[in-house]
Amino acid sequence: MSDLNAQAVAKYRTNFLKEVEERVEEGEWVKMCMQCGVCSGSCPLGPFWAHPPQEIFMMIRAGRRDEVLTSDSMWMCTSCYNCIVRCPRKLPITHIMHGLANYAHRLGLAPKNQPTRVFATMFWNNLIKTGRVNELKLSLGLYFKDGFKQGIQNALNMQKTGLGLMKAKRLNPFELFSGHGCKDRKGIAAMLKKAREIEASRKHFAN
Amino acid sequence: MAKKEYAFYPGCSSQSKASASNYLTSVNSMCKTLDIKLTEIPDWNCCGASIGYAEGGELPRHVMNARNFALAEQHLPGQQVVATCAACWLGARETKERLDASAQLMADTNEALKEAGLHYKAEVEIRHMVEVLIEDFGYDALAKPVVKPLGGLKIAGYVGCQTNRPFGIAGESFENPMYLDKLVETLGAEPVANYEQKVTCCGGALAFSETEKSQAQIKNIVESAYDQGADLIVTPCPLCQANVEIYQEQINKRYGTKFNMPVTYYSQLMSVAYGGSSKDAGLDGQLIRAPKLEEIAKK
Amino acid sequence: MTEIVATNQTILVVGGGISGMTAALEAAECGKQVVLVEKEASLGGRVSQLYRYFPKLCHPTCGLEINLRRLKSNPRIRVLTLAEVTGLTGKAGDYTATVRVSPRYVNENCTACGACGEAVSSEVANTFNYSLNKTKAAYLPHAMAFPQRYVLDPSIIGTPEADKAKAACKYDAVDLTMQEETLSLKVGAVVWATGWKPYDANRIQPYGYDRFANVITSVEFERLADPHGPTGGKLLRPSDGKEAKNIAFIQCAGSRDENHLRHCSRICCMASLKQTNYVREKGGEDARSTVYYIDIRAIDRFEDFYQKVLADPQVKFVKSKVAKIVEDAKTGDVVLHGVDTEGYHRYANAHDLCVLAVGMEPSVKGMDIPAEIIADSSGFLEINSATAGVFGAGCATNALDVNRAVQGATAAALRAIQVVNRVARAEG
Amino acid sequence: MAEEKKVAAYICQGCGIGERLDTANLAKVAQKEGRVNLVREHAILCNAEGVKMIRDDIANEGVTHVAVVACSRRAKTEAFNFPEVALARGNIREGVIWVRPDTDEARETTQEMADDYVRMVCAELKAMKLPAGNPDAGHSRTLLVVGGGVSGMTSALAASQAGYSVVLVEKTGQLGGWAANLHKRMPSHEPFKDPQDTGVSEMVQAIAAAPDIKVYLNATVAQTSGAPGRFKVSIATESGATTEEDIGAIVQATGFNLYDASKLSDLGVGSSANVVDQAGLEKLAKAAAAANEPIRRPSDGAPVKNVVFVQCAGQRDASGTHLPYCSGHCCNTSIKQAMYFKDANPEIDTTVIFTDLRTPGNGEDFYRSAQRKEVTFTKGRVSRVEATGNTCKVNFHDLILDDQNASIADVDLVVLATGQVPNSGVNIDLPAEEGAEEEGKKVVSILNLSYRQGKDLPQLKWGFTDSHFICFPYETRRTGIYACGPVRRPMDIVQAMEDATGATMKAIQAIENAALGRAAHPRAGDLSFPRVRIEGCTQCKRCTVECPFGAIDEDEKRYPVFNEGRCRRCGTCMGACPVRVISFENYSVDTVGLQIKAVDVPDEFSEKPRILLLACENDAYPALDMAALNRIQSSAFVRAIPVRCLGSVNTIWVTDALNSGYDGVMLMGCKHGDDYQCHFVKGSELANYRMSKIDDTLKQLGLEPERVATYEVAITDIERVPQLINDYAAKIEEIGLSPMKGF
Repeated sequence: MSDLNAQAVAKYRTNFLKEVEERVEEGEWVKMCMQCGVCSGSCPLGPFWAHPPQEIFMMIRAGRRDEVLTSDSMWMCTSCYNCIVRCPRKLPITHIMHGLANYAHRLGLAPKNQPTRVFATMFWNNLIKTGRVNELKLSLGLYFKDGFKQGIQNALNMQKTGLGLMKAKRLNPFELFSGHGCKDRKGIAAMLKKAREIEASRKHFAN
Repeated sequence: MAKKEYAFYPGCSSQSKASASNYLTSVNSMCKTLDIKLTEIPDWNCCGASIGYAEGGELPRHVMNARNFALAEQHLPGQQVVATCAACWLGARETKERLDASAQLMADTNEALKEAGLHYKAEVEIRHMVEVLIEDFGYDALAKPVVKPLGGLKIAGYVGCQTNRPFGIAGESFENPMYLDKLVETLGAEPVANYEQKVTCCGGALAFSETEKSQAQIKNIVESAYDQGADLIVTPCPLCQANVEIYQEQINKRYGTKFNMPVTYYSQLMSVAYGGSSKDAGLDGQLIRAPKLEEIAKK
Repeated sequence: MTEIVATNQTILVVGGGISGMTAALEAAECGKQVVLVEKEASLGGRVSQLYRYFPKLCHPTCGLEINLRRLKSNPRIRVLTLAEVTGLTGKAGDYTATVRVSPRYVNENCTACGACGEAVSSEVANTFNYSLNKTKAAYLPHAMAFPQRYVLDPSIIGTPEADKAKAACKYDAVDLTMQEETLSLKVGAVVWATGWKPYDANRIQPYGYDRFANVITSVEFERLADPHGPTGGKLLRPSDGKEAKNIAFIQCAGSRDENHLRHCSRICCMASLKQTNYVREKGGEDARSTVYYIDIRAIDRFEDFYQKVLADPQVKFVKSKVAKIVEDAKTGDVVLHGVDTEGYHRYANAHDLCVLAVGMEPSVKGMDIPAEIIADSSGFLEINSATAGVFGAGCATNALDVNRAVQGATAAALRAIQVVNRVARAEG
Repeated sequence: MAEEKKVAAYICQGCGIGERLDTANLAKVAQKEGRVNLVREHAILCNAEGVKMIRDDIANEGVTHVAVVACSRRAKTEAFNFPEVALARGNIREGVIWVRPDTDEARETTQEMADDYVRMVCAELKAMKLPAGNPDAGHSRTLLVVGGGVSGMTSALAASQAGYSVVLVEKTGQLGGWAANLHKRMPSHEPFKDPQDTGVSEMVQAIAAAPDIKVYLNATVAQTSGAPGRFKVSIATESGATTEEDIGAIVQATGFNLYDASKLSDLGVGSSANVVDQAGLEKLAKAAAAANEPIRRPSDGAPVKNVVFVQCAGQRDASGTHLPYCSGHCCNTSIKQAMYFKDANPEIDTTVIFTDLRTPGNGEDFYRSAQRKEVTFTKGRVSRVEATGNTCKVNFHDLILDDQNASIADVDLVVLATGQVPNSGVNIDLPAEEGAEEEGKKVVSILNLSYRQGKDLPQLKWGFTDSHFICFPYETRRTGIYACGPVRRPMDIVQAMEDATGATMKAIQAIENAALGRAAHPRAGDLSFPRVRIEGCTQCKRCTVECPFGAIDEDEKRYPVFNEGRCRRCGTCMGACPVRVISFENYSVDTVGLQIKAVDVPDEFSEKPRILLLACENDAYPALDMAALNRIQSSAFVRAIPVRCLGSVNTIWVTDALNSGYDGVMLMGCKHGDDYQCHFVKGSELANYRMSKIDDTLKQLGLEPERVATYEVAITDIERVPQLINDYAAKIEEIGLSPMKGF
């Protein structure tokens, strides 16, 4: 169990709802759900959720901490915002799902090789390096996430597309070496470091 | 009409040689005709996109966006920030609304921004290019410069998610937004009447991680455009454009379909209708070429 | 010019639905002078547009008949139709009400013989049937209309059609020179019973009421079931006139929803349960109803009605707020998508017809009402304005079933009587 | 009114009557056969000129009885409104020309129809008198309120504010009822966020301050006799002494009792002291508030940290063990009670376990407010509550997570939302001994009515004394006595106050009506009342038994004693009376009987049958009218007579009709059974029963049973009613004309 997780368990014991309210983005909304299920029905990847949003809200209230945090359900969110605009209680469901994913990821409870988790991590790390996304590195990274051999395979699958994009000047091979980026990378790094610290203190991630 | 000036936030994908570089090309050509001056926010950074949450978390995401706001306030005072990318617009607007709603968050954000020597005064307005076109110009004004009406083209207006929900374009419905169709009409083309996949999600960022699931979605989007006899699909969102265009090849492999449906940006249609060449409209940037559109451009 | 005798011991009742009629009748049968103002061309209000009541499944027109008989035999009530109260000034026991009366173009000579209706050819939307069909532009609002007097639709005034109507009338009842009048009444107390309107279903976008012919509202469904309705009482769906045998009911269509109406409209669950009986009554053994709900609110005595429907094998219940409706372009059927939250079962169910149990919105909402009248943020009137002599009644005060609306109206009549009796005592 | 009777008939030629009928002949019929003193025709009788003509005759010619031969009695009532004379309507528009084709072959039968209706209206008028009003009026203007809870206090205050004096009887030692035991009540106004004060003490003070409200505490109603306007009520006080009060009308606000929680052992009642009902929690909350302390669990007084609310405890029970109904307020009440804890200390865990959360109207805001305060709502069914030392374990089926074995442990307090049981006294519809013995407990009467038909108000369902009618919640079966509050149907305080005000309105109205000898709803304002030729009475008691409103008692000689104040003028007694000694001035065995006889019955060779249709004036007759409005045709052989209620149909009418050669008799009345539509309760049912008995008579006459037929008809049956008529006419042709003609 990660220290962060151990610390969380110690801090909140049985009160998972409280934990979610304090630590998860928009978590204070969870209690407002009235179990109508419109979110679950509205989700484009709905069929692939082991636990749809409204059920997750109920599980949180019922204190089913591990089931929720180790679930890959919220990783299915495509950020389409259908649930948000239809929710009769105006819960920011998309953000709560993002928040839960982020929290589970942070506690190290999220499924290890959950592809979206892997990609999202890559994406963020990619963008903070220069302040902007380096699409080539990102896609290559993605191909090779499951090891070199699979990577070549993936790359070959997309080869035609890749070449097409280059021909269309929508993919730049030289991004591998230079590519776009912000000038004030130092400032950005410092700013983000600070932001993480503040967030940790606000959400009681006392270390 | 007097020149309109905006602080421009192109976003990562709309840089030269990036996946939506043709979007940028066409936007520039469109703006030239409409006499819009876009000034790039100096040293702007990524918005975090819809997938930034998992590793980035809450405050860092907001801080990234706030940095752009601060830069805009500093270098382009008084100008509204205009994004062409749906995700950039959404991410930025989300940040703005959350900061406006929470003094705490605002303070924390500025505390972090200080590290980069910046301060956000909460003065910027965040808008999508489509808003600018519809609200600051209006369909009639957009029709005036049309020199090559797109007659004979049947176009499926694929609105997708992020210009539509949760904020959407003022006065539009989440389930059946009409602005793309109206725009298509304005340019002399025929909009697909009941394009039922109009607001279906293309999978967004999950197109990379949950390929199969996303491609099932994309298949419906393209299929329904074919069913309605569309010549091409038009979209306001770079990610939609990329997903729906790029994956047709794989979908064909996976499902044995024969998709070859061009997917363009509204700005490309406008550029052509306003007399731009295929090159001005970035049509050479299409993975799946749009012959009918190129023909009109040649005229 | 309309002549009305009214004093500061007169009670003004605004709204001629069942609540307003009740308040007026109870006060008048207690010996009070009453002026009853109705904005439509005839009395009866929304209940007269219902086919049956829950839980007895009896007919609202039965009660309307009794109330009309009470009214006809009571000289103390003055009825003004096509009239709206536009202003109210003064204080309890001494109000002046301004009433705008729109022209009917037909006077009291009318015998309801129907000649004018036969004479004109142009048609207008039949609002009594929620515009599901059309009626002649010279029409009797409905079979039990009181006053039993025809109306000329303003759209034909100044056209040859109007002249045809006039020419056809032997009783010189058609008066094309009628003008809008504004009356000023002195009254002691006011009962405000302007009722409710169905929530605008167009605004519930995921259900496509504005896009799909076979998505209708619960009030429209009542008209389909009613023998006086556009289909003569058959459940024929709008798209192709096919008899609907497999019908979906969506609860909380607009109610309990912060995007629409915050409140629960109270009656919709019972209304849909009642309407499943129509489906069985009209469609027989192979007719099916499916109710999509969040909570079934069959409150107090109505529980057994719910239990009866629950036991009906032809009725299915799904605990789910439907996410969206898609139309099957080929068949015209509507496909409901969502998740049954009891155990998480995903569904995509096709139905012949979908009925939206639309919520109750107070009629005063968005209307400009006299400042005297206090409404809460949902538009419902505060039941008892402490010092004032203006009292809400019926669905203008809350989302109520008929029984409770009538109770409230009876109570409002007494509150008004308290005021005018004070006046009477003061004046000795 | 003029001494000698002068009858005038006015025949209208408007609405096509003039074109379709020979009105001169109608006039002749009225003159020659109807023997009226004055006949006039008019082109448009209902217009100003026509009406003036009639008024002038009344003024100048001394006309006392007016026959308007024109449209239906339901039409043009404003025009044909002559309160100073006896008025009857001959319906030759809706009744004749609108239901007949305008063809040459139809002309003769249509004219015969109209002629008959002229004969009938003249005959009716002959037997009619303008009601003089009830000499037996009562003049007490005092309201009796039984029950001093919120409902009763509301009623008393409302009446006194309207200027009526009140006698308030409360069986306990103080006013306030259940509400007085509440810590707080649910909000009644925006923003519907927090519990509010009950306001009971303010009401108690207001009552004390009202000079015209006389309060009897520790008192009960020992006997109630008389009628509206002249009730004699003896009130038994603690001392044993009884005092008499003259009362005009009565409001019964006797509220409810708690459901016996000891029947809920599955839910831990009995096995744990920490399981209470909602009332129990109010007591704890009140005590805690008084001591300014947290709410403590009964077992050991430890502060409650974890509380579970179980909704529908012993309610909504289809199995028949517990209450079948929902008490309506309990969801909001549990929400309110959960807030007692949350408002005091947000750290306390509060869970509400429900199957359907029922917070109608703005209750939805209250529900949201509770969620905001972090009350947890769980959709589930509680199976068992186990006592675990000083805590409990609540086992339930979580319906959302589909978990059969869900449970909440370490619960300090379990609150059961049990239901309201109406405190409505004796169920007079049960046989006496059963009525007296309900669950072993002696059922005590509340009103102790000295009515022949029982001591208390009739009950609708499950002991609630509600009205049977949706449009008319105060349509009581005991005129002048109105129930309100939870005795009527389960309800919360807001509704009870509204209901009490409404009931008070009706009671005051009853007082006003009684003073003028006027009938109450549904025949409001009717001045007629039953008169009996007592010397003809055979003491058969049918009238006293069958009166739906308990209006008729019996004197020591077992003769009927009519209490007009209680009477609703339905005529059920008139229909019941085998010797026909009961009648109304404007509605009697003769007013209808003479009409039947007046009809010209052609001989058996004419091939023109005659069918009598007796139609209930509330549903069947309007349906006939509306069918006519839609120009739906029906048989020319039918002669329709509207009746107040099928219950008023005396079998003599039917036998007379058959004797005088009618070929068939149709009776159309309202639906009967559980969901009966008859506003006089049993009218159509009684008619059905009486007609079943008539079969023997038919046999004696050697007639087929089909010659008399009764139908249940709804006001919406505009297509069906003409169909029934035509089918019946066909049936008569099939079985042939009556052999009784020409005797």
